[in-house]
Amino acid sequence: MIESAVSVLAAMMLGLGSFFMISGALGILRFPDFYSRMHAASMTDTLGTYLIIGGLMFTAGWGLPLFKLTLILVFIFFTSPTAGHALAKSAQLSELRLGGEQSGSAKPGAGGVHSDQHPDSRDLARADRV
Amino acid sequence: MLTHLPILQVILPLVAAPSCLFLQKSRLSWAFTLLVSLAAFVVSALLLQQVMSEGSIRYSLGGWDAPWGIEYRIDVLNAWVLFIVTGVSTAVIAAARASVESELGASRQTIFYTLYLLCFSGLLGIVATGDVFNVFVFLEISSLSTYALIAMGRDRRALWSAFQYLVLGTIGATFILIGIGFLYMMTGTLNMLDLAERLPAVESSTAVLAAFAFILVGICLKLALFPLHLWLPNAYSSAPSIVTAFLAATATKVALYLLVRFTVTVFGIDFSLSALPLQSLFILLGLAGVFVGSAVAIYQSNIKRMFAYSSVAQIGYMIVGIGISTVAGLQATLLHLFNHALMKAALFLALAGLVLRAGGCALEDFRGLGRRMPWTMGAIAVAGASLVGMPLTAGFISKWHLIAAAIDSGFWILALLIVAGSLLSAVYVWRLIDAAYLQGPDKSLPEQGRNEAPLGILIPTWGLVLANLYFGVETSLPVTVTQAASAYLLGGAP
Amino acid sequence: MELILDITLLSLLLVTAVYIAWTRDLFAAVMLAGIYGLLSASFFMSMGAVDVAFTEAAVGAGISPLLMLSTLAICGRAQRANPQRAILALISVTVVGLLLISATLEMPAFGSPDAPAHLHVAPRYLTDSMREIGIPNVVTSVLASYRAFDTLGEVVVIFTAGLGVLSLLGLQGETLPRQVQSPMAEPSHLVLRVVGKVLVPPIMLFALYVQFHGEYGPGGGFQAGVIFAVGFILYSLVFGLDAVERIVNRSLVQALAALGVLVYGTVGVLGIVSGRNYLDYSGLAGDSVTGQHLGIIAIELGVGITVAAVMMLVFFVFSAQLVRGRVVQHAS
Amino acid sequence: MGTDTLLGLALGLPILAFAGVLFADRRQNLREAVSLISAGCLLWAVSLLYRPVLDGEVIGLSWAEVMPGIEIAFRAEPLGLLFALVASFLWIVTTLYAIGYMRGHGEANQTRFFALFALSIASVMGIAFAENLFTLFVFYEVLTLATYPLVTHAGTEKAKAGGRTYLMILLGTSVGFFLVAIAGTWLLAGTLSFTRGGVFPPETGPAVLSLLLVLYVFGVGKAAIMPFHRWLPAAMVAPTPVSALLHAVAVVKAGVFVILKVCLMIFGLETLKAIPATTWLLYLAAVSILLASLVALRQDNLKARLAYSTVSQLGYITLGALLATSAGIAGGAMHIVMHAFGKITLFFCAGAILVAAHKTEISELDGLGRQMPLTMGAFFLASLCIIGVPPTGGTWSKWFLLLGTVEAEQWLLVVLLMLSSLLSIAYLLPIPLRAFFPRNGVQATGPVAVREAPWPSMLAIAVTAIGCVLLLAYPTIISRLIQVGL
Amino acid sequence: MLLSALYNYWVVVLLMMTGLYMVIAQGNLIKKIIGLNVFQTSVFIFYISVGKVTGGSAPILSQLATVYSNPLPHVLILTAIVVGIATTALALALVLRIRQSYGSVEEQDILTRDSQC
Amino acid sequence: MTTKKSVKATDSGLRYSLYLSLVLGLIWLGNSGHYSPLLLAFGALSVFLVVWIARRMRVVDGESQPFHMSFRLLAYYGWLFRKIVESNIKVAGCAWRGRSAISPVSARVPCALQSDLSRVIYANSITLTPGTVTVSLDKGELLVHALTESGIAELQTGEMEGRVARLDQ
Amino acid sequence: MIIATAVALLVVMVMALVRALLGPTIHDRILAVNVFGTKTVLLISVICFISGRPEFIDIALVYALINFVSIIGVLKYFEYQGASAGEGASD
Repeated sequence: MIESAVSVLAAMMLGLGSFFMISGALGILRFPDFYSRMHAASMTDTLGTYLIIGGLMFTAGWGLPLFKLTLILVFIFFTSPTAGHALAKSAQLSELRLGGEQSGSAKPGAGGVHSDQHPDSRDLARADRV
Repeated sequence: MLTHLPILQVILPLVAAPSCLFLQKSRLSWAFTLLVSLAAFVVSALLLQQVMSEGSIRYSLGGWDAPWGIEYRIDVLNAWVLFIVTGVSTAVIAAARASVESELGASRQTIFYTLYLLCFSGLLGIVATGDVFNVFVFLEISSLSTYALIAMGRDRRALWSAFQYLVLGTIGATFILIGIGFLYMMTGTLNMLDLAERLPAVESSTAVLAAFAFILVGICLKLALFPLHLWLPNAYSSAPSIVTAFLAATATKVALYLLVRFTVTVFGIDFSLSALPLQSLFILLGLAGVFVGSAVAIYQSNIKRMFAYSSVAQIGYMIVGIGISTVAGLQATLLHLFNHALMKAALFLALAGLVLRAGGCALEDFRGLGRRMPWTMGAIAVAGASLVGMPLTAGFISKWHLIAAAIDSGFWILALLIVAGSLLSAVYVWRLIDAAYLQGPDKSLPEQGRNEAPLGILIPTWGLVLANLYFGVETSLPVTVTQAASAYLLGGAP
Repeated sequence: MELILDITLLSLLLVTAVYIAWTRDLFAAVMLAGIYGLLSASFFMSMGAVDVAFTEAAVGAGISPLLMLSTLAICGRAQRANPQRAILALISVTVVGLLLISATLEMPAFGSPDAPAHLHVAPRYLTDSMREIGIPNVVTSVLASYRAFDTLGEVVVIFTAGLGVLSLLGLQGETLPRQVQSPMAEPSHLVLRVVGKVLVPPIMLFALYVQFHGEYGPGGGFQAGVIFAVGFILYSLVFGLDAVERIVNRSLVQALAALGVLVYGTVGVLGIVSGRNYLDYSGLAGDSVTGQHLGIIAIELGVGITVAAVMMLVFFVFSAQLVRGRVVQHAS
Repeated sequence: MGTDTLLGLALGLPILAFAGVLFADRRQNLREAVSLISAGCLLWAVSLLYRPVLDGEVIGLSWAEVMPGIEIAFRAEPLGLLFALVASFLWIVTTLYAIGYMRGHGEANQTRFFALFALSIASVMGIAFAENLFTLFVFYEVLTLATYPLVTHAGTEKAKAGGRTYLMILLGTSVGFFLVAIAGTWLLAGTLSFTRGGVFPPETGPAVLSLLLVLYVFGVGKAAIMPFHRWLPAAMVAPTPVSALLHAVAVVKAGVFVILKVCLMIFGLETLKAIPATTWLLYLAAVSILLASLVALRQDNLKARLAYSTVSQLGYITLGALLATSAGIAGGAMHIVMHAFGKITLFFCAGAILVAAHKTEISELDGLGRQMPLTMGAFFLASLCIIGVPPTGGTWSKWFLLLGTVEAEQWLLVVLLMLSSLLSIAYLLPIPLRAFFPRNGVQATGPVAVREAPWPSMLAIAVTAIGCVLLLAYPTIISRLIQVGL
Repeated sequence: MLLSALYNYWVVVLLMMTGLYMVIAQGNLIKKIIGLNVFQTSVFIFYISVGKVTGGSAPILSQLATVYSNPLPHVLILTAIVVGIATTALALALVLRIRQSYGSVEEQDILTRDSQC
Repeated sequence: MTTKKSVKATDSGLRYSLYLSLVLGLIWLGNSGHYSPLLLAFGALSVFLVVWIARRMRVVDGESQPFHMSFRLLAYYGWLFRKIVESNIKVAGCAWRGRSAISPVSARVPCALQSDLSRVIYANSITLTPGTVTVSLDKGELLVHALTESGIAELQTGEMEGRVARLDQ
Repeated sequence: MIIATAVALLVVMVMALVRALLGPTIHDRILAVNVFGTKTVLLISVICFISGRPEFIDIALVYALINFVSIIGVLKYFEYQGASAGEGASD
């Protein structure tokens, strides 16, 4: 009886995890500029991952794999925000300047991000001219 | 101790390499390398003697017997090539100190000798092993250390030629890996003898044919056979002279050994001949190599590059020997393997002495060399005569056997072409002798006195030159060994 | 199920490879090379080749993109447009391809248990290795005992590569510009520094765990060495090259690299001393199984030390080039 | 003294001379003394061998065994001895002449000349006494290399070009054809040693044999057969003693000697007859005689004319060898000796004219007879010897050659021989006649001071001229040797 | 069905062709090295798919599984990966040195600068 | 770096290394399924080695082993997890509704936290909640980019900052 | 159900790959690689469970570790490069 409950819970968590995963991936594809895509990506990293690993934990039951899964969970819990932060910082430093330079007040609108203008190709063009 | 000879042969330099890294002083590392090389030479001599008396030796590593563990099989062919590689290495290293010091500066000496030992053990590993994948691993060891050694050359062209050699060498090695993969897939084993037994059963499938083609192309890339030789002249002309001396005399020889080992022992001579038109292919490519190599060599101004092209030509001869694919033909190749190693080592060592004194080895440096460096120029003249194949030198013996083999199997035109090739080599050797002896030193250069190469280089060079002459007259050792080897490989004699 | 996984992974691999060939932006190529490594590692995983997946992940997705990136940092990202000799390349490549495809037609079907490969040498490893060597991980037992000489060759290859890189880049004047702090150390990288400090010890412990559990699960000397080096690399990324140089200076790393190979070599020689052939561990201890056990642990240690040392050496030499490149920029 | 030690002495002496000359180096008299004494001893040693060889005693020496069945070994046999006798005798004469010439002409680096001269004599001895083809080939190559610096003695650009053609043709043909032929013989016959009556097993196909014969004839570049004769006029650039060495003593003689030995001792007369290629080569030799004589006719330079005359005379000897009759071989061998004495005298006279009168073109020689009566007289005698007319020994060889052609029923060849003798008269005799009786009546009035070359050269010229005449009277010394040799 | 039986090998062949094309056609040295990597990885994939037995789990003996796939290709590939990374490291070091001394990593520039001096 | 923090590090250096070796031992035991004496010895050896290297790297200090606040930290993480689930659902909604639903905005949020550790925890937890990302961390403030204005507004209430501050006492 | 998650993971990986291939700016590509990395971690764990050998999840941990370090390495490249300096160094 308990196993069936646990396995149903695990199946549900896996399903939910996959749903979040796919929505996050969808977000990455559909969002207009880099920073919004980052949000979608961090979403898949957080809830999507935790749900799937939680589901796996339940299917694995007590034992060695459980500990290893928790280790992975803790590791991802620590590293994904840092990676996200570092990525955003380096984007900020290089070409995708954020409009947030002005005073602390939250400025509505799309901010100074010049998003859609394919800086990558411009970047390459400059490189070729060299 | 005698039972462990085969593995000692490879392990000695292999373990010596990392320990050489600990000796920081350059003179010490040179002495250490010389000692190790000498020990390896003694071991190979003992091994050759043991194999000649008792037949082939089997040594299973790690105690696991043949197809499961890795096995060392030393038969006459292995022992002979080991003997050549270790002998040449001892001579080259004996002459290395002064030349390496002047060309590489003080700081990189220890690393140079360590890399040299690695290359040396890599080559020995390829020759001694009886396991196909082990060949690939040691092939990589020797190639990687060769790329690093070439890249230590003085001018920037060394870097570019090292990179080209790396790309081509890696493609060659990966082709060999693909071939080994196919063989494993079709037979399930990696041991050479085991393969030889199990291949005839699956011989008809195209997979084995593809394996054969891939391994052949891979080895020919390493061998610098005619169409795939583009990396050799750059690599040999820009590398430090001592490296060129060592590589010219051994690296291509080991690749040739591999070719013989795969076509004869692993695939069996009859399969090799029927699968691809090997006989005509090798003879054609060999001759093309001879003529193109010699023709281009004639117009080179840098003498190292000239002798590099001449190496391409001489490899062409060996390939023709295999192309004839009779016992006499194979024996001619194995003989030329030995004689060519002697000649080229002597020539490049003499060039090392010249580069040390004159700073470069262009044709102008040779003007009036007969007076300035009589001993070095003498060595070049005699080794050049041997290269051309004048009687009473080692070169003549291998030319003689090659012609005899060609005539024996009825290819009269081939004999004439071989001789024409050696005439071409006479032309570019004559350019040197003409410049050195017959043209008076051009007046513009200040009249330098006699500044001969240091004794350290002269003694090994002249040692090799005398060996050239000795084996030109007293040929019992090479002839008997190569006779036994080719009879064993082709004739099926025990 | 395995089939779908297998086919999708391979198709993804193919798409990535083609795009790498096509793109002109080198940075994108390196990024995709990283993805290519990850994909091939997961393919190995689905094929059941656990150790290989481990290694490919550590190397294909970890070390080689890092090295390529530091080369890119110095050599610039643009690639000239016109691939010369394109037609020649296409022809020769298609010829080789056709030869191969014609060869695949007669290959034993993928995964068929009665293919010759599985019938001749391999069954003995699977059946007898537990009795003869006594460790569950058959790959490690083959790697470390049956074909121990191959692994010795492997270690020496790594050692050669390390020396080659050292001889090329390592000897250009040892004076590292001390005053240049790694840009990461500025206050704005607080998050990275703190998390780095938290993560480095567990990574190194995990490396040692992998080292010593090579017999029971996936892992072994090589993978452990790479992870250990990754720990140090993370530290050098976060705290700067000279911070790392203070902890383990270059001559120590060189010595360690040589030491690993010597450990491996001497374990082999012990085989001879104990009256058996080279690299035969059964003589090392009372009965042969514990002897094998000891031998395998010892050589795995040797492999681990050398690989860690060489990976660190290579990375430090490359980032020293980067730092020197940057100093030159500032100066010019 | 044992005959083997004599043979060893005969081979060792020239090498000792080579070392001695190098050692003497700057000191002129010592150097010349050393070469003269060693030449004398060599002649003495070789003549001591004459008696035992005549009695058919087997004298052999073996140095080193290079490969199973191939060794460096020597054996004194009649034909070889004949060639050695001629070479050693003429060595003394040429050294004598060279001393006079070098002093008179003040040539540079004479040490190199004398040393290399001794070395070429050593290689000639090696060729003469070689027991097998391999040893012969080794010394054949040493001879080429030793004579090359002599050809480019002058060091001018023209000398270098001449030297280059000399080397290219000789090395090319020797390595190109001769070596292949030797390898072929070794494979077919199993041995390379010279054996009476031929080495080849009876069942070898005629096609292979004719291929081998062609390879041999073209391989021996030194015999200057038509397509490969260009090195001889090119080598004419060298100073006269060198030309004498080349044309009369060593190089050319070695060439035809090898042809003779190959035809006699490798193929054997019977097999030679059976080979289809023999007739073709016979006609080639004949053509080469005729063509060379025609070209010689048109040469104005004295030494060029002598060079082409040598080419044609060599044609005679090759013809004799290829006739495959005992008379032909005998005629060929005899002609080696006659031609040696005749041609060497002509070259000495040419040298003397150059030294004394500084003239090289034949047109300038009108009326020289009065100034240089002795030289011109010797020239006249020597030309008779070359032509093969009674007062000189040449008659014997031409006579035997004629006998040989008749015996071989080659009637066309008989006519050709007659024609070429006429031609040789045409290009040789006018020179001395016009010297004594100038054509356009330019009578030198009054007594003209007799200016001859320095006395050593004149002595040499006299000796060789008398030699030509003596050979007519005492041919038996040579003919008995040849009888034993056949 | 045929597709599943040989799909692995065809992908290996295609990858090999892409890798080889990159090495030969692309002028940029770093691109050549990436091409070399792709080429070598395709050989690894070939070896592993040779070793795979359908239904066989990883060659680590345990009670859970009975059929194992062939361990030998795994060992070979472990060594081959090491060789691959060693070659790449050395090649990259060479590229750096070439960049320093030639000033460019494009094959054309290097050849022209070589021929000039 | 504030001086106060460095004083605390030296006197209790030993305490932190003990805490670190405890954590590492736990990881080792948890991971390795085989508890043979040999492996345990190796475990102890490697834990000791790693701690020694960590001390040489000066990585063992208050920041890396926040054991003084570990219990409160767990409670905070519980609360944070709830926040994550909330914002995840919001962002998922935006993702499905597509481009129209989002209004990306960036702003500078003041942050009064003193110790580095708390500022790092605060920055990470902002990034963890998917709607908001900490772009850069300066002396007194944080540059944050949010998918929707509501994200920024919620941050500015300072609720999360308060909770992190409580951790630090 | 695990198989469904595996398929979902594959789909997500494909989408991440598409973003990596299209990605206009470099940072999009890095983001895609990061997402790809974490999804591979999950995929590996799922594969372990499907093939019934759960003790291999160490590899998933290594993946996460390697992914993190390579992202940091890439960003370090940008630190040294900086948008402008990158091209400057390349001529």
